Amino acid sequence: MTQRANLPLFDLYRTMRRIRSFEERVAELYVRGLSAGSMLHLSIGEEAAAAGVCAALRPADSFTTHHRGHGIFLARGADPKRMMAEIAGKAEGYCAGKGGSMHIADMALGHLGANAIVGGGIPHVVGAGLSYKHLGKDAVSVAFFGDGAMQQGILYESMNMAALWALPVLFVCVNNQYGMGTRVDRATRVTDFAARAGALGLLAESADGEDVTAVFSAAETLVAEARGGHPGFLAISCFRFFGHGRMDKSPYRSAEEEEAGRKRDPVLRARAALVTRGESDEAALDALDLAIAREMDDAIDFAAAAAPPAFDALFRDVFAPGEPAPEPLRARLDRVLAGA
Amino acid sequence: MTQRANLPLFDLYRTMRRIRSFEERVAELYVRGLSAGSMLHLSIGEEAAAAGVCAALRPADSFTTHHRGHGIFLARGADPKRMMAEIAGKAEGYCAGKGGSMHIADMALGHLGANAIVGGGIPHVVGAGLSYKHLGKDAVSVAFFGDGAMQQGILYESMNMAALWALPVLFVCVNNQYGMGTRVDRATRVTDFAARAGALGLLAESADGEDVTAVFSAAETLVAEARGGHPGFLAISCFRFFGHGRMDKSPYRSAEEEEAGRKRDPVLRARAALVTRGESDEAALDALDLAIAREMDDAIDFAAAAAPPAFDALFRDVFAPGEPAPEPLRARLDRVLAGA
Amino acid sequence: MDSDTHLSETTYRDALRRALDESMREDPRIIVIGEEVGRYGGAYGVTKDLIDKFGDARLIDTPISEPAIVGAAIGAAMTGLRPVAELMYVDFLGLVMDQLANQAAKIRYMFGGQIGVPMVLRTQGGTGRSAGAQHSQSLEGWVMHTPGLRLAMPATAADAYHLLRHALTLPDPVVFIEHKALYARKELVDFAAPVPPWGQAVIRRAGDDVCLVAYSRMVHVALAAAERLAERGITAEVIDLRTLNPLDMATVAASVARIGRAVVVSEGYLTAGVAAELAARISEECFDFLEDPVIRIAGEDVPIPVSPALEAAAVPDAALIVETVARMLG
Amino acid sequence: MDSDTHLSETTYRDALRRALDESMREDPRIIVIGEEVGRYGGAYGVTKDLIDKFGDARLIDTPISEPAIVGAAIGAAMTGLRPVAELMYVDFLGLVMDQLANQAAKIRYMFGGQIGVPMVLRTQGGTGRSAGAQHSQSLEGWVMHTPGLRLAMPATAADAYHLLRHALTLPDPVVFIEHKALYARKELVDFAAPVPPWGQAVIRRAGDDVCLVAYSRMVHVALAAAERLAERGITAEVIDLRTLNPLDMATVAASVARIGRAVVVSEGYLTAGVAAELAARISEECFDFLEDPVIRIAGEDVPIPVSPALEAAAVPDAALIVETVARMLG
Ligand SMILES: Cc1ncc(C[n+]2csc(CCOP(=O)(O)OP(=O)(O)O)c2C)c(N)n1
Ligand SMILES: Cc1ncc(C[n+]2csc(CCOP(=O)(O)OP(=O)(O)O)c2C)c(N)n1
Ligand SMILES: [Mg+2]
Ligand SMILES: [Mg+2]
Repeated sequence: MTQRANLPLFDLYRTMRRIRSFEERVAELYVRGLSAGSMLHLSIGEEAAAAGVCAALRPADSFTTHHRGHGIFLARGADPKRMMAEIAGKAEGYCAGKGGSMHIADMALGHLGANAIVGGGIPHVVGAGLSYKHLGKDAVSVAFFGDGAMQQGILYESMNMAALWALPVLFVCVNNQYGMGTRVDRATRVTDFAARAGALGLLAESADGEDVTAVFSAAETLVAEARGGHPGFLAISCFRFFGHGRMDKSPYRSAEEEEAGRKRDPVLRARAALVTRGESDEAALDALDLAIAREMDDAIDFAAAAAPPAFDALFRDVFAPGEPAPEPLRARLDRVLAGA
Repeated sequence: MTQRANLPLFDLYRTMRRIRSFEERVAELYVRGLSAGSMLHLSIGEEAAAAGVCAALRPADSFTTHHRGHGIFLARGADPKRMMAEIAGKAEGYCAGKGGSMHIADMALGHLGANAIVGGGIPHVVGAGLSYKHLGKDAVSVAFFGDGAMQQGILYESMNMAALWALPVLFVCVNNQYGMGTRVDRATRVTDFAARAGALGLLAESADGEDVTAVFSAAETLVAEARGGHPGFLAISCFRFFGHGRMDKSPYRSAEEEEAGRKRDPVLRARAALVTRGESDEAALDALDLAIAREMDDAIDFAAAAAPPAFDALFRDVFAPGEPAPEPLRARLDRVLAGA
Repeated sequence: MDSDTHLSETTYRDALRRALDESMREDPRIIVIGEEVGRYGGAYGVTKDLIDKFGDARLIDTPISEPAIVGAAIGAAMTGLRPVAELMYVDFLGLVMDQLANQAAKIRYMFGGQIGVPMVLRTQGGTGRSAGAQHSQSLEGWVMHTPGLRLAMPATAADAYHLLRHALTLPDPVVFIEHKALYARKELVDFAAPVPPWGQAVIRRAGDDVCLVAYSRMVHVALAAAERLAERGITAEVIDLRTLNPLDMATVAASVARIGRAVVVSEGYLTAGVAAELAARISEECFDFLEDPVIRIAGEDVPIPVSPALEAAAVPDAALIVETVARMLG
Repeated sequence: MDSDTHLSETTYRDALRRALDESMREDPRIIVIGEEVGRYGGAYGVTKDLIDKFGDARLIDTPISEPAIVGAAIGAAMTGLRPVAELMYVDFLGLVMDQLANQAAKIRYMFGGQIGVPMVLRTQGGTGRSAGAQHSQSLEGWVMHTPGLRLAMPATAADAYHLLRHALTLPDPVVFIEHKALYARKELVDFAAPVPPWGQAVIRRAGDDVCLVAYSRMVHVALAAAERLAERGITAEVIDLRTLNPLDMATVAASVARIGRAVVVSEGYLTAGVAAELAARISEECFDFLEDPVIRIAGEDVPIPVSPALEAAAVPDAALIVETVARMLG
């Protein structure tokens, strides 16, 4: 149906390693008290979903993500410095420090936005798909979300619309087995998510999120189909290595379960495959990992050094520049108290 | 699995005829200017869904309906007088004239309420099911809704919960082929609704809404299963004989389609079967029909003669009796103007 | 409706359609998306026949999926279209407040000003059809309380036209609430007349004894009250706010400061609604000029009953305004 | 927490848990239903360990399906249970306003008084954790604007306990909004002390120069301001409303009438919110006593930014109150 691009595993590995490395630094940022707030959701263990799907996209394509979206955006080509600065709530961040970890966005890279409402960003890709179809633009829009969002009604409404209108849209469920403390089998009786999408008329597949090549290959097919007007759904099974947020020590799951889950490590698996297949060797990979670690250390330094947003940013961007803006409380009080 | 009750077709016919007759009077009420408002949705053509499913219920069971719920409530044993009075917005109506056609309810008959929000009443049966399970009550709760509600997200959330918690709940989709002017195939790509419910872990079936016996039989099985903790879904295919509301002349569908659709008449089909099978004869059925017509004429007279609610009902029942109630505007103005 | 003549007898409904028609002709990015907006022509007939002119790629009939309708409009607005999403009844806001308030209203801000959401959410509200508690509300209060949303509530056919035309050029999300009891209201509209800018209130009737501040259908109720008050020798100024965001307090404050008495009239529930905001602002800005407290006449704090008599009693009418003003001045 | 002693050092969080614990022991119809309320113990730890006492049939972990959670609670309340539905963040109200405002709030009324919906919707809101625009709001304004809903917003551990205990006996739906920044706040609570009835405000500090009217976290901000004002010789009375529905205007009006100056403080967005209602009512009821307009100090009309400095600037603080009062009296 589609033509397999010959994407080297090495590239996918690098993307995944960058994500892993970045997320480790995000944890550090938090521990050092430099993050803006505690709402930090690490995607360690989910790197293959991010790398595999994003590798199947073209520059004109777009996407939305959930609250655990750092990895996806990095896979898309984000600048770790500006990401880290955003997570630290700094003016040099992607969203000028107003969005933070859960609301990173970058229109230049087709990132229509991370969302802190579970399921909140899903319908936006339906609208993007409508645009592309309407404007005759050759682009696909992808919604990334977690297994938890599989129980949000808006997903079904969105999938139904995409199927009905044959939109260039792909729904990607990153099933890391947990929504906060709730294992997926405590959230639903049937965990075969692809069947649900299929019943609505989407092309639906599942992929093993430990195997980045498998993810890439499934995504490539589905993205190509979506581009042709056959919207799809991809469930990627993986494991959330750490707690839901930074303060969650996952007391609701056993040490054995965690150990087994963390064995499903897409980064290590790709690394091992590179060595086994002779596409790289330990020394080269060590060097790569080190270079990435340095890049990410720089990102954290950048974020730490960056300036917070200026006070007047508070009233900016509620509406477009030049449009009537909300009156600051102090200005109102000045008026009222002067009058009284 | 379940034991077939030997419900005579005659009883189902009578129920259906009463619905048909009632709905014809509702139309008359409207034409005579006696209805409260124009929000009247007739269920002519859908009688088998109402009669067949309700015949499978026990007195302790409960249900919610959509905006097109007159027939369902009649099949459950409603008093047509009080229904008609409610539709006319009179004090003697089921809801004291405050609910109207779209909000009829009767706790005594397990009618947890009709709803004017498409999909709005669906999750309530999940809660009822939780209650029954929790309180050890042997009862099933049934949500009735239209094909249009198949695209409302809350349905999927509700079905998922019912399946997950093995609740005594049944979801019944009365698929009359249209949501207002939108034929079901313009609202969704896949019109096999049962598959969706199945993918969520419900026992899912479809039934022909022209054949009341088939509906009853499917409902009986599913109700029994629900009672045993296997929640279900039943899609009943029928045809909305008339417009969406009383002002809608259905310009969006062809005369041929209407003609063909109206041939799928569950009332006439049951009547013919009764005669063919020798379970009744034309004369007896004519007499029955006439008696029903008289009963429904009485209902319309009752409604016409009934008194509207008294003015002070306006402020009653916002909260429970004896609890602080909202202050009427005039009372507030009296205070304020007296003070000033 | 003849788009060549500028002066014509036009209903509120036709004025809205004309606005959509002209804007869609000018701006190919405009799409209309919602339940029954296409073939059916809209539950209240506003989009009637537009599908014949613009086709079903621009008048998009949707499934009954309000959250996704608004969500899809947001995504479309972020990627180059200018969607008009239609919510059949404002009462359904409860289904879409997440997409409206957490998404559409906040996207520009959360994303640091990178992008806006130029969409219009058209809907209609209010009493008048005995449509019951879930189809008769006036929920503009929820919208007005949400930063990031513009809010227009036209009272006249001319405003229905001009405000919608204007809304379709704004860079931010606009909630545009029509009134179900106004659709059939006819009026002589001069489509070429100069238009007050977006966000500017108009004085519909001048007066010296009391200032009645209203919007949407309540403008006509206030005008009727002013007429009756005039018979008693009381002259009421009637201000039509036209938009609630922005809110033109300059016009209101100038009038109230001159007159010294204000009554605000809203069909929405009294408590914590638009009337409260108007009363609070007028009290703040005109404190030294007020001879009486600002009086709020608004919807009773009860669900809207279906019984026609009770429904009418649940919202303000001219008699109550007349009586109240007479007592203020008595 | 030891339920045998009446006087104990208790956090707001523990007080809430104690209320749930005791009420659940007394009333077997009470269930708690929501995301992570069971094994996880609640996102903010309020239901911690309750599942061990009451089991997973009474602490029901749900899928992430807010509309159906509230809808299921409604159905359960109509059929003999007394559900406590938990919404993890008040910001998610946008997802459930249909079930809350069109269903729970209207069922008794629409159905002519046949049945009520005795449920409590527990949730938490407010700033303080840099949680961003979709996790930091104060949306009580939407709730207060909805007829048929009770609304409690405790500021203290004692009130958290008493108001929740009371809410769990009421026949109608109660929205119970906690504040995320108060959970860890400790206080000496006398659990046996006499309790002001539901719907009654309390004067937290007496004063003669200005009346500060607040609720939830803003009570503490107002108290801090009063403390600083006292240093300047200005005595501020601080009223804690405790519930917004019912709203105890008697207490407020008595205080303001005596003092002649009022400042209302709310963390919610300024426009058309709770502060507007309070200002409007006080202006109506105390008009002749007011020496200044009622001053509103509330959340800025902007989405809440994630940057900690900006977040803090988006909502009222004691400094602004002090400064404002000083100017009023200056
Ligand atoms: C509408 C909504 N409900 C609840 C939450 C709180 N919450 C944030 S993340 C989360 C779990 C989401 O699980 P999943 O979708 O599997 O994503 P994951 O965290 O596993 O990546 C929850 C319940 C939220 N942010 N939004
Ligand atoms: C949430 C919501 N959206 C839209 C409407 C307007 N509306 C009322 S009935 C209806 C069609 C419903 O179709 P279906 O569910 O098939 O029921 P039917 O009318 O065919 O019985 C629509 C769109 C509504 N009442 N509620
Ligand atoms: Mg997950
Ligand atoms: Mg239908």
